[in-house]
Amino acid sequence: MNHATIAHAHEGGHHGVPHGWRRWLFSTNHKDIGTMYLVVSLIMLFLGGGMAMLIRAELFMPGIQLLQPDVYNNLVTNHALIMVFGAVMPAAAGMANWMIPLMIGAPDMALPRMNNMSFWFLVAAALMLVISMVVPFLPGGGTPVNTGWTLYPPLSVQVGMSMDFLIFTVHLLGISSILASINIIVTILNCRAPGMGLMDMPIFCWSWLVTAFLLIVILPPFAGAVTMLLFDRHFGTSFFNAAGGGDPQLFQHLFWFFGHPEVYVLLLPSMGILGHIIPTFARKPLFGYQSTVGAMLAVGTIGLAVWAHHQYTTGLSLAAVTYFMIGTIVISIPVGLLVFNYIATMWRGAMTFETPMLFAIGIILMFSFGGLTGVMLATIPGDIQYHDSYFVVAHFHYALIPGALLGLYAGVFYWLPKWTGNMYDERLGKIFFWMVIIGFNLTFFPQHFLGLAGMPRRIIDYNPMFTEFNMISSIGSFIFGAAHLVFLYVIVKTVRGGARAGDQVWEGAKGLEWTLPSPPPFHTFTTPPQIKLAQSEA
Amino acid sequence: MHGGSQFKRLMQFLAVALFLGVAGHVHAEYGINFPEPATPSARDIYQIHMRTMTIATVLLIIVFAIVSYSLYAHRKSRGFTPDQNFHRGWFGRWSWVLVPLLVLGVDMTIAGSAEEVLKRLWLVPKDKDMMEVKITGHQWWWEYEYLDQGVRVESRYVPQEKAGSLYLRDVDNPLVLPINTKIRFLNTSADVNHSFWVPQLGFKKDAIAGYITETWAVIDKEGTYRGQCAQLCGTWHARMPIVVQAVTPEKFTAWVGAQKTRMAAAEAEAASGKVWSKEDLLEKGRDLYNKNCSACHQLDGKGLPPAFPPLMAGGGFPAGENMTKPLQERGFFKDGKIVVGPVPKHLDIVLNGIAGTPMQPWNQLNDLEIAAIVTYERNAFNNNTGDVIQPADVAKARGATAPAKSD
Amino acid sequence: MAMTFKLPALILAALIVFVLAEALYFLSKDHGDKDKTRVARALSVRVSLALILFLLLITGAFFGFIHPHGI
Amino acid sequence: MSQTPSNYFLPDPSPWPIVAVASVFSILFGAALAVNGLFPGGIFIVLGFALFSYLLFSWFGDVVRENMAGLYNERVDSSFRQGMIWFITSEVFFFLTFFGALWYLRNVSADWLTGKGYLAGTHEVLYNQFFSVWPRTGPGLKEEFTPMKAWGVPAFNTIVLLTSGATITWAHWGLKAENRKLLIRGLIATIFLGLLFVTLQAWEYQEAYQQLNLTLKSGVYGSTFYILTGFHGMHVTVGAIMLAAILGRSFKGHFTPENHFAFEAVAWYWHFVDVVWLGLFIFVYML
Repeated sequence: MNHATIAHAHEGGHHGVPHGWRRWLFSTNHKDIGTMYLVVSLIMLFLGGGMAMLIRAELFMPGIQLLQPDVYNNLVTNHALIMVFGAVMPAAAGMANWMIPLMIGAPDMALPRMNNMSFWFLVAAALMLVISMVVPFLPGGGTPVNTGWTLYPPLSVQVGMSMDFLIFTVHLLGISSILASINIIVTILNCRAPGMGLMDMPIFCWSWLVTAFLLIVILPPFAGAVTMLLFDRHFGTSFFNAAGGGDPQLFQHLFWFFGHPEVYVLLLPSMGILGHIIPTFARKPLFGYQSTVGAMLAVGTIGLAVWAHHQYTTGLSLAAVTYFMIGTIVISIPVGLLVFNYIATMWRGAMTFETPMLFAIGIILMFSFGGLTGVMLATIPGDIQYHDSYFVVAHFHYALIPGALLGLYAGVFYWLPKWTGNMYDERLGKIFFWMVIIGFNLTFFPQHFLGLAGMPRRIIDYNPMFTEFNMISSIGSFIFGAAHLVFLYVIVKTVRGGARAGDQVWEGAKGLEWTLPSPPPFHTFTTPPQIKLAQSEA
Repeated sequence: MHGGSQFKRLMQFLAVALFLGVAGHVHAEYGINFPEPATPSARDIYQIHMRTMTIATVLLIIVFAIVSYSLYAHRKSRGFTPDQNFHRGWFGRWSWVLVPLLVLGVDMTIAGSAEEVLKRLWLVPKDKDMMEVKITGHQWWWEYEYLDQGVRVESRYVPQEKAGSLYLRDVDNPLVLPINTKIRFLNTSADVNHSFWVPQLGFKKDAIAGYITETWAVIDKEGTYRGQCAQLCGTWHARMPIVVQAVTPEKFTAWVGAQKTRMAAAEAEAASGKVWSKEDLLEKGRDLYNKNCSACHQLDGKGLPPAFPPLMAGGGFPAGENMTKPLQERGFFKDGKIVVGPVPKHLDIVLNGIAGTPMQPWNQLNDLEIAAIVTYERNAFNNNTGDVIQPADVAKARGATAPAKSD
Repeated sequence: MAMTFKLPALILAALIVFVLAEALYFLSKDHGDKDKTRVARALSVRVSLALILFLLLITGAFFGFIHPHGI
Repeated sequence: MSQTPSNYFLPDPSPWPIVAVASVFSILFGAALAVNGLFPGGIFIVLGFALFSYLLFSWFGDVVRENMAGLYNERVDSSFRQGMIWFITSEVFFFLTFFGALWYLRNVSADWLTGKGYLAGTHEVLYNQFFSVWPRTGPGLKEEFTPMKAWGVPAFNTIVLLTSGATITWAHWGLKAENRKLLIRGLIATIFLGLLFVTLQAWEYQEAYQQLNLTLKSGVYGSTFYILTGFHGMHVTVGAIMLAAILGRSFKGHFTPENHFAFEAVAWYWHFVDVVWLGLFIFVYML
């Protein structure tokens, strides 16, 4: 797609680089904002990961050893929220900020001040979330949010005032993500270098275009739902209260109208990253560029219409569940096509196995597994058994850790030399990779068996018959957790120094971003590069 | 639990698991697949589960095989030169049609096989002679009402000391059901959402506050089937086990008879007009309070603010106005603290609950039980009012305030 | 509600939304070009249509085709 | 207008975004305290709004200055315009959420409560005395209320908003025809009608609470009525404030037939709010 030649690339800028704290707080530079996003998401990753470690430590043995039940439930809730909104989405947004302008030859994001605002809204949301976690420990603070990230009423109506802080956290996150999405869409549609059509765009930009559109559509219903929840809690309305003619299921519909596409919001950017890594290390172009774009669009659109497969057991009619079952299973078509295209890109390439490529291969294999258990879950008779059991926990971690998180790790290793100008330590990168793969599979594979044997999810205490698998799972999770110390070390080490990286960091990499120095200057492409597509591609 | 022995078991288990291989057959002791089904629907589900799992495994093996071959063969270190025109060949041009068609075929196979079973599971037969059981989820116990037999059972978890290895899998009163009988289950909840799940029976339905969700089953094997609440329902979600005891219809009839005798005796005792001593009421009241009320208001009466107020006079209750105002109106809340209000209001709260708060009506308890609970609450936790409430007082209060019972 | 009344009302409502969306599209395309008045024109159309719809509703209620609640 | 620059305009570091975040955070933090009856909540809310208004002046002031200095080229202009489209898309889905909730409560859950549809058992077992036609509360509420009549204030309000749509269109044509007098008169009339609408709405709420016993606590009818009209009223208020800002700029002669994105954006927004009201009038008041 991108045999682009650059006729005219002019570096340097009209203003100098700002210094001191103002550079970061008041930033209007996509690279600085991207860096801030990435740093915040790394902090959140450790916070959410620490919670996961506590959860697994508690579940290591039957009985209640470490945590109060409500604190445990709160950790379950916040682990999900922090990982989804604090770690994965900001990391993806950070990479979008860094890479999209470089990839499409734009001088910056289309609306730089708004870009800064969406970042700081994220920080404000994180602060609000921390407040909601701390409040229950203060005198008169009430119960912690013990509802799980789904925040289902009536349970969420019972919760203490920390729920109100969480509701406003959702509002702040909503504002942040919507503004960021607007910015990304406008940048992609309006700021491409002359000569770059939509179908010449790098696949990462396409994945974010679909993602951003999804976010704009799904976040308002979520914000609306929690607003109604706030009214039910404090102003006596009856949206989710049968006594007043409302229905708790309404919240579930609104939540999952957001919650299901959100899964694709997490997945797509990482899939976009793979669309760069695999061609680079296979040294041949992406197989089926058009169908990959089509698949992403299809995932986005179909994904908007299948939300209620999370509610098979709540009392939907036969017609409704049949529709949602078929719709959900149909999603496997574009997702399958996506995975197929990536495998076909590797096929007959000349592969080398640097850390990003190792991650890409691991992702394809493990994500396929998570996708296939997804088809099992979509088939309703089976789902009646799997629903709300550990099988579901295993499934979505198999979908989201490879599909979203590991894709971002791959992106970090792929682009870190470009961002910092230094090569990372390949040996440490590989150690990290293998620790992640072993830890991850050890953690979540046994959970399938737990679910099938009848262990419900979100319980703090369990019967001794579930002990063995839980122990294995906990040990795996500790390995998985420890791996991240290596990750942190690699990143810090790379930022501080290392072998110099050239413009073209990877032998097989294609695209505008690799024509720039590593690290790129503060302002890039202030005069847009002229793109001429190689004749054979047209 | 002793860490050492647990670890030993784990090591033994790891050895066994390695030996068997992970994707092996159902292994009773370690449970890596569904437990043995006990109803036709659970068997149908089991079959569909095995079929989709087989398809998934085959697909996964194919993907692994292709990727593995590629990883081996198409490496730069083996000197393989990339095929730059691979994506332009006929395969590259048509794969976007071929792959989706292939996946669609697999999808339709899976969905098609599920369709018929789905219909059977979803459409509850409308037979007139079906047995009906109403299941109500409470925080954190189950209530079973046999609508045709007029029997009511409360089912609570058994603490670890008594339950032993069945901890969190055992209850005080199981749900007794006859085999070979079509049973309709009417699920609902008194407070937050719960979900009734016994894997071997092959159904799971959320119990939604204020709504009835229906399911049905025919159990065809005698036995004891265990499950748990599957929908996060707050603090003690983990402590809502379910035990279903499937017995022959004859045994079931006998069991119903015994339950009726028990209930009638309790009813007669409550209605006998007997005047109870304070000590007796307090003793009964403590048991009943611990069983019915302590989940929310706690054993020591300190409550769990802001959802559940303390019952202890002088206890602080930091909560929103929606919680404190109804209490204030009834005389139980003053200057930010809980006070012991008037007896009639106390009875009113227990009998009718407080709309808009988690406090539910407890009018399913009989007069004696309520009298005992209220007496206990007014004297325990250093409340020491000295009040004694007799069943007759409760009967009067019930007549005065209770709305016409709808069922 | 009589179908003869409902259908035009629905068509009108759909038209209004369409014209409004069209105005938004023109808004992003025309860049406030002096000679291009497509935005203002579309918005004028939308006001007129809304007026017609409202009149339709009033007549509908007057002749008893629709029965607003609470009367 | 000065000559169009060839480079895409990149603003210098700006303090306003983070101030905006701080002010919104303050408002929401205060709100979380206030709904729980904690005293400092109100202070945070007031502080937040004060900071927010200050910030609006400063930020938009910067934007206006940059615009008047001719720093924006066509592409920057496009970015603003496209950004607005996507913002409006999110607004549309916000309104659709509340309309969707209304639809669901009136049809799906209403069926179940009254014995139709898949969860008909709900009616048989729990509420066999509950029958209902919209507008209604639910099976557990006993208080009666009178629903809002469509042909009183609401119909008049519809006329008010429709007229305001016409006046903003006059202003629009006035701008295009370089008729500043018409522009300013049209804007003033629109703002006046907008304020009239909000005032009438407030009066209607008061009526509902005092005369009709129609409150937030009146079951699903009250809930959906207030959330939809309230959310819309909020938008009208914001729209009127933006119109006022535009009026101020018109007095200063900022707008030319070529350069008036701010005007067109606000005008379009006003039309959007008006169309939403038509939907409200039909689905909330009439049907």
